[in-house]
Amino acid sequence: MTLTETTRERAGTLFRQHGALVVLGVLVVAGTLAFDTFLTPANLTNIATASSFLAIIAIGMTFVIISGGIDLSVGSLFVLGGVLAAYGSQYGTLAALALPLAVCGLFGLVQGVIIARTGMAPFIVTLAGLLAARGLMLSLTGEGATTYLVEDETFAAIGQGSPAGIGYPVFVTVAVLAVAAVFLQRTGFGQNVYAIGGNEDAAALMGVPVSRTKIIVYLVSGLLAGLSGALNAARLSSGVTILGIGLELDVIAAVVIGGTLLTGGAGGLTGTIAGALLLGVIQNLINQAGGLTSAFQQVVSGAFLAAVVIVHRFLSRRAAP
Amino acid sequence: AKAEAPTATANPADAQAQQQVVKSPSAPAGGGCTIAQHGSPKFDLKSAVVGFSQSEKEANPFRIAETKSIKDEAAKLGIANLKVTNAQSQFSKQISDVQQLIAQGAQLLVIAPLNSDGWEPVLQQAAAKKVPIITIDRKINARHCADYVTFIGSDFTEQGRRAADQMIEALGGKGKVAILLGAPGNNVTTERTNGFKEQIAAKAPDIEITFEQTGEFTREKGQQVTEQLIQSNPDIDGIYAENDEMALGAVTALKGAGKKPGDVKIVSIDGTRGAVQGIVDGWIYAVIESNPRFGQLAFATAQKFLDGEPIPEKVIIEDREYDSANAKDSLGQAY
Amino acid sequence: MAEPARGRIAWFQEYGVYAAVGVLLLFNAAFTPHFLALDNFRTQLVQVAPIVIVALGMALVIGTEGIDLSVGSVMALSASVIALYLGYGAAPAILMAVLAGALVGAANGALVAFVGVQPIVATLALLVGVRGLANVLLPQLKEFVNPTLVAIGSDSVAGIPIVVLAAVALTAAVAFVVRRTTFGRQLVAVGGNRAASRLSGLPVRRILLTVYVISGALAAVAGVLATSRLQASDPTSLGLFMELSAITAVVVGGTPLSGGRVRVLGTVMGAVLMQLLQATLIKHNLPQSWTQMAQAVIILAAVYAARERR
Amino acid sequence: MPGRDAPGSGAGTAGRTAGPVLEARDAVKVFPGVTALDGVSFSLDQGEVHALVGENGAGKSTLIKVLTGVYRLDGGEVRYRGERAEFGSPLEAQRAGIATIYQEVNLVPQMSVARNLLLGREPRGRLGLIDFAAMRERATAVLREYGIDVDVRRPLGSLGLGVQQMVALARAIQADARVVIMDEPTSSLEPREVETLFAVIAGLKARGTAIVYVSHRLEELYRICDRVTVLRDGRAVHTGPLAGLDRLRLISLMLGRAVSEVRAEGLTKFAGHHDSAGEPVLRAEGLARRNLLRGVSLAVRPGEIVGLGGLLGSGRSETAKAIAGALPLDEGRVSVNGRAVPGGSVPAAIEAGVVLLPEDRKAEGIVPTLSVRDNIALAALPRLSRAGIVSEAEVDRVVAAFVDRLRIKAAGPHQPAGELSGGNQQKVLLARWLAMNPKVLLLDEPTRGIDVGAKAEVQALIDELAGDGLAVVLISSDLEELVEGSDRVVVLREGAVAGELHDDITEDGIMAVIAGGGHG
Ligand SMILES: Nc1ncnc2c1ncn2[C@@H]1O[C@H](COP(=O)(O)OP(=O)(O)OP(=O)(O)O)[C@@H](O)[C@H]1O
Ligand SMILES: Nc1ncnc2c1ncn2[C@@H]1O[C@H](COP(=O)(O)OP(=O)(O)OP(=O)(O)O)[C@@H](O)[C@H]1O
Ligand SMILES: [Mg+2]
Ligand SMILES: [Mg+2]
Repeated sequence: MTLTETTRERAGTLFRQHGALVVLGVLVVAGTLAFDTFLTPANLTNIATASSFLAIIAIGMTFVIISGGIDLSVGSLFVLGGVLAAYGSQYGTLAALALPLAVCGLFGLVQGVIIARTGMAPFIVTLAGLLAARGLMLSLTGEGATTYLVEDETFAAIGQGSPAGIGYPVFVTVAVLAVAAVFLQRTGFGQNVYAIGGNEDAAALMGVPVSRTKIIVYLVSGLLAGLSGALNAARLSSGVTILGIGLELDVIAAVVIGGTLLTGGAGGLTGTIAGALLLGVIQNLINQAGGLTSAFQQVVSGAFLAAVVIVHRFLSRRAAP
Repeated sequence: AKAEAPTATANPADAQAQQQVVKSPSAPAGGGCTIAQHGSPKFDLKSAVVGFSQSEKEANPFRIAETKSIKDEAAKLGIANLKVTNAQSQFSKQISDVQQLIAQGAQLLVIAPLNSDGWEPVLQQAAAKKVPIITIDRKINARHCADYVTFIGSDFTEQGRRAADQMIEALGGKGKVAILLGAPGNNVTTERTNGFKEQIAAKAPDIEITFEQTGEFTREKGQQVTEQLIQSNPDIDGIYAENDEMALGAVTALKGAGKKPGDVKIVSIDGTRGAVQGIVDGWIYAVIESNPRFGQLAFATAQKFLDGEPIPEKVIIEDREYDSANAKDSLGQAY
Repeated sequence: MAEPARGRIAWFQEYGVYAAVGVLLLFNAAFTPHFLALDNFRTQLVQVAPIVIVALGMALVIGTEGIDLSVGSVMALSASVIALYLGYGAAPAILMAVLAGALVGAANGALVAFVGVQPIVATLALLVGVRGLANVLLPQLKEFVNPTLVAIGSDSVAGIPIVVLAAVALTAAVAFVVRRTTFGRQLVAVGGNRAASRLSGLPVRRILLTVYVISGALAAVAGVLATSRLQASDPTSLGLFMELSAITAVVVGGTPLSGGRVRVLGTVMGAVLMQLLQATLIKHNLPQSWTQMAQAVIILAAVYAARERR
Repeated sequence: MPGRDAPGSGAGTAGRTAGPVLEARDAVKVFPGVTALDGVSFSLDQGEVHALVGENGAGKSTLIKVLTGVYRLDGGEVRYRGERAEFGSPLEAQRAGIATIYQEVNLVPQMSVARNLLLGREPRGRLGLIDFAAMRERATAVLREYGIDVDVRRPLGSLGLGVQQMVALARAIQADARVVIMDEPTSSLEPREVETLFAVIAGLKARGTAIVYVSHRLEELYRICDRVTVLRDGRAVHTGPLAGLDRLRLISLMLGRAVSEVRAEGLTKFAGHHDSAGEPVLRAEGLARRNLLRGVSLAVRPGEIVGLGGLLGSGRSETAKAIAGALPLDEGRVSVNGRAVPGGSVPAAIEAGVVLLPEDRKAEGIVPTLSVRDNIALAALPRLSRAGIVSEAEVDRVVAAFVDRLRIKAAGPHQPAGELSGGNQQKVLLARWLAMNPKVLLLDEPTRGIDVGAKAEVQALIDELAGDGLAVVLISSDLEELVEGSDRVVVLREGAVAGELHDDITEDGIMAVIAGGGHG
């Protein structure tokens, strides 16, 4: 009898961590075979750029979910961040970046403090955050009637520039990913995030600063949602007010498809990125196929999502109980 | 499955009357945008790849009629390669939809935008490839000719003003009015509200707008808000609904509260068959049309552009009005 | 020493929602014109009825430590199915609608119980797909004139609207199931400790499946009622964001999201609280931005009061 | 409380001189409905091993949590090294030099062994980032010292409770602690591990570390402890040297009864050997499960208590689980009274009359949100209801009977079971199964964490049940219990039967088989 991990267990773990990548690979191959217009640089960079906004938010969400929580406010913070960035751009590049980060960061911080200090369920606290952030956004824009335009060229360039044909948002995503991955995997803070997600009481008894870790996690999520919103505003050159409704569900889907368990304590960032790309590719393929009515497209997306999680689940099922 | 028998059937004779009519081709002094100025290569519309990006699900009469008219017209003209996408009301998705259309080699883009602002990434890519863009029903805030060729659609502010005119007439210039607003953040909502309020302020200072709440363009919300409204403001005289669905919801609410047709004057915008029927039944006072059948006009404009004619910045279409005088006869023309 | 304070806290934990509803009622009685009218209360109850019914199913699901995001889409599906089968009469149409809801619930339940997908993801997939399906079946809003269905939406029995009666009856039924039946006891046990339930020989999978089926069926019933009230099937917007309203009602009503506990009357009160709040804000003609921020505050306050202290 | 402070306190920085290192004065802790600590004074001297004993629910764990900043005091004070200390969190206490192993394994099951072991003090490499290779090496080395040889990358939760307990131990003791507190550290340990632990304790003591030691196993206390404090119902009723304190006297202090009374009852555990003739009720043949079991066979006759012996990870729990249908089998069959029980299904096993009291009551036994009443009735619900509707009267009757019979100490039948002390939770679980009138009772560590009084009761109960004709399988890490209680002991090694002891069952005999000497 071996006391080490069996190969099957290991394959299971591997698949859970990288299953999204495998599915992504399969879809890309299928897409390439089926459509000539799929594997073109233009199409791929479009997918990458479009997915990067979701990916940045999903990175923050990964921290939250690994810590055993959830953040429903990110969709609202995304649109609020965009509006604030566009509004701030009239005072210069710095303001355009600082304002959304400050406000969305504050939102995340307050949510984190409430969750950590009162023990209220993250779902409900961030649901309130979702409403409050959207309410704030509406009141800033005259009930959504005013769209602030990005006045600052430098700031707009951050969203629109594309050195080597690849948009800056993609670079930002990669940078955020790199930093986040180091924090999550290689620092004490990251270990603490896993620990409180795995067993909060035990973590507290092991000396993990539970409250502080939670607060930081929601702060990070708020900051990244704000950053993503600001980047998007730069890309669109305006603070569009009708964005982000239901975005939190897409983000959660990306994270979960990426192999992070909603129960907390397990998961990682590469999967999240693959999950975000997967959603983008699915959408792209549905469009490539064309001919589907809008209603049918939704049926297909839903079925796709279900299929991905089922396949994922079966392949990652562990050998041992 | 077996559905309830349909209540009304379309009359093909109305087809002609349904088509959009241009109100202001307003060729500006500058002469409009020509293909030479724009820089797009000339191509044959029939064999070209044409992309159409719809903003919302084809689940309300307006969007259904709009998409259908584009598809029908393309079929009629023999345009074989029409690619249609639907953004399902998600603006980010619409941006990537159009970008994907461009990547797939679209030579002409017809866009029904979900929002007027925020088109920068699309405009850049289209400009790089010199793909002409025609926007329908909502405009894009961008530079004429450099960014897009033309906007074909209604003037929403004007629709609001005309609704106000109807309301003034209905109330004899005096009374309390409630507004059922559209979805917040939507350009259409903003413009239809502004036009209405401007006109009321200018023409009938005795009409007081005492209540404005969003019904989010849906029948259910229209009904719920109206139910609350008639509870707390039983003295309301008129309701301005920014689309027909909300107006019909309001009608259900009024019926439920035991009101009689005409007790509260309802004016709305769109011109769907249900609303026009509402006029016939006496529940709705008037409906300002917003005509969704863009197909013919859009492709005709595109052809003109390809032929080298100058195209104006806006092609504003003529919207009809339905009221008790013409509702019954025009029922077949409503969509 | 600290006993009286503790008592008060416990009381608030248990009855905070009721107190909040009371406060809102008093506020409205004082400051909202025409509030104290029978018709007004009828309106509020009629509007809240579908939310209550959906929230009842949601409370059961949450009791098992699950969540059902697909309820809004099930309402839409129910509306479509009604339109499709109304030709055969109201009763068969309603039956088919509820059956369709139960089927969606079964799909949710199967994903959760047998495949082992996490509830939030499983039901998210159905949230997307079922809304699409509703639209495929019925591409756009369709009005109907079926007298039975219209009557369900607008008639009253003994002065109480049928819609409200339905909600009351279903509340009583769910309360009975939770308090008195084997199934009710078992479902909270599954939510409280799944491994222990399994080792105690409870049919965990069957319980989970059943709970989701009930949630789907209840959402479909809510869809039927909402549709009959609207006198039209509207697969596009019916039930949009209903999942959030229902979850809010459940949680504001004192059922913890961590499972192992179901508060039926609290859930009803949670829904009523949110309805009254909405009504208050609308009646005072406050803009949407205010409405949303006020809701945020009330949700936080209510859940804070009812939270489990450690 | 006021004026109790010694004058000039704080001036006497008690550093290495005499005087208590850690002290509680008149500590009060109130939970809703229960006063867990009712003015407890406790003091721990440098270099001593201080036993803390008492019945289940006496307040031992609560005292420890109050001392280490998990709970805030409702009255009284905690003093550390001569000064008033108010630790805001376990972390603060840890930083101040108090290492604690809390009752129940309290680690993170999803994280790897290494991460659990080194959480908060991971070896750092360049740029201050965690060096995983170094972490693995360090963790492997540390655990080897404790006789544990595992792949430290495995999730902790995939290992048995005993290993987890050792990891928790290793984790706590690693730090340079002035005070080490252990709340029932041996409850899941094997004799071999217990010896390792005692060696560690001796080492610590030699370094001058003060140790608080909580255990229900009295013989352990007499081996290693210097002083003892007895808690009863939230009060400290005795403190003094252990040597010279008679065992009966100690028990009488814990139970609050006269020595004579205790003596009269004796330390009754098991009455002795049963008349276990006849055909076996339970027959398990060739149970096999990849990596866990390799063809275990077992037969138990009515009225017989069969002990399962073996080291940690030898497969005892797995055998029990497999028989109870909670572990799917690759091969093998289980039959009750000659009728085959379908494998891998708990309901089927229960139907056949086989029930399992699981080893990990927190994770697999108690439903913490449910009341004591609902927890007891949980498995029996279908029998206590008609047409799917629960008969409350029946439930009340059954619950009342078992609360009474097992002397379950709770604020009432409606108290959430999660709030009970460990021992009482165990009794609740026992009640849950006894309410099913089983034929075969599989008991995995039934007296783990149960106090002497309750332990005797439970043991007597097991005896009584066997006497009534039940077939019992008893798994216990307490060799004494195994020896005295079993009619027969089957020893497992590496997932297979290594030997069997019939008539002359002794601790040495069992150890010999475990070590590889070939009995039977
Ligand atoms: N978090 C809590 N909430 C409410 N009551 C509690 C809590 N923790 C402990 N208690 C109660 O306080 C009393 C003391 O419990 P404690 O856990 O300290 O006992 P113990 O002496 O450690 O028992 P055991 O030997 O079973 O571990 C018990 O009556 C218990 O029910
Ligand atoms: N000393 C050890 N070193 C490494 N792994 C171990 C050790 N002891 C146990 N394990 C792991 O724990 C797993 C399960 O052990 P488990 O506790 O269930 O066994 P057991 O025989 O029932 O012992 P007990 O119930 O007394 O803990 C084993 O499969 C093994 O992987
Ligand atoms: Mg204890
Ligand atoms: Mg074991």
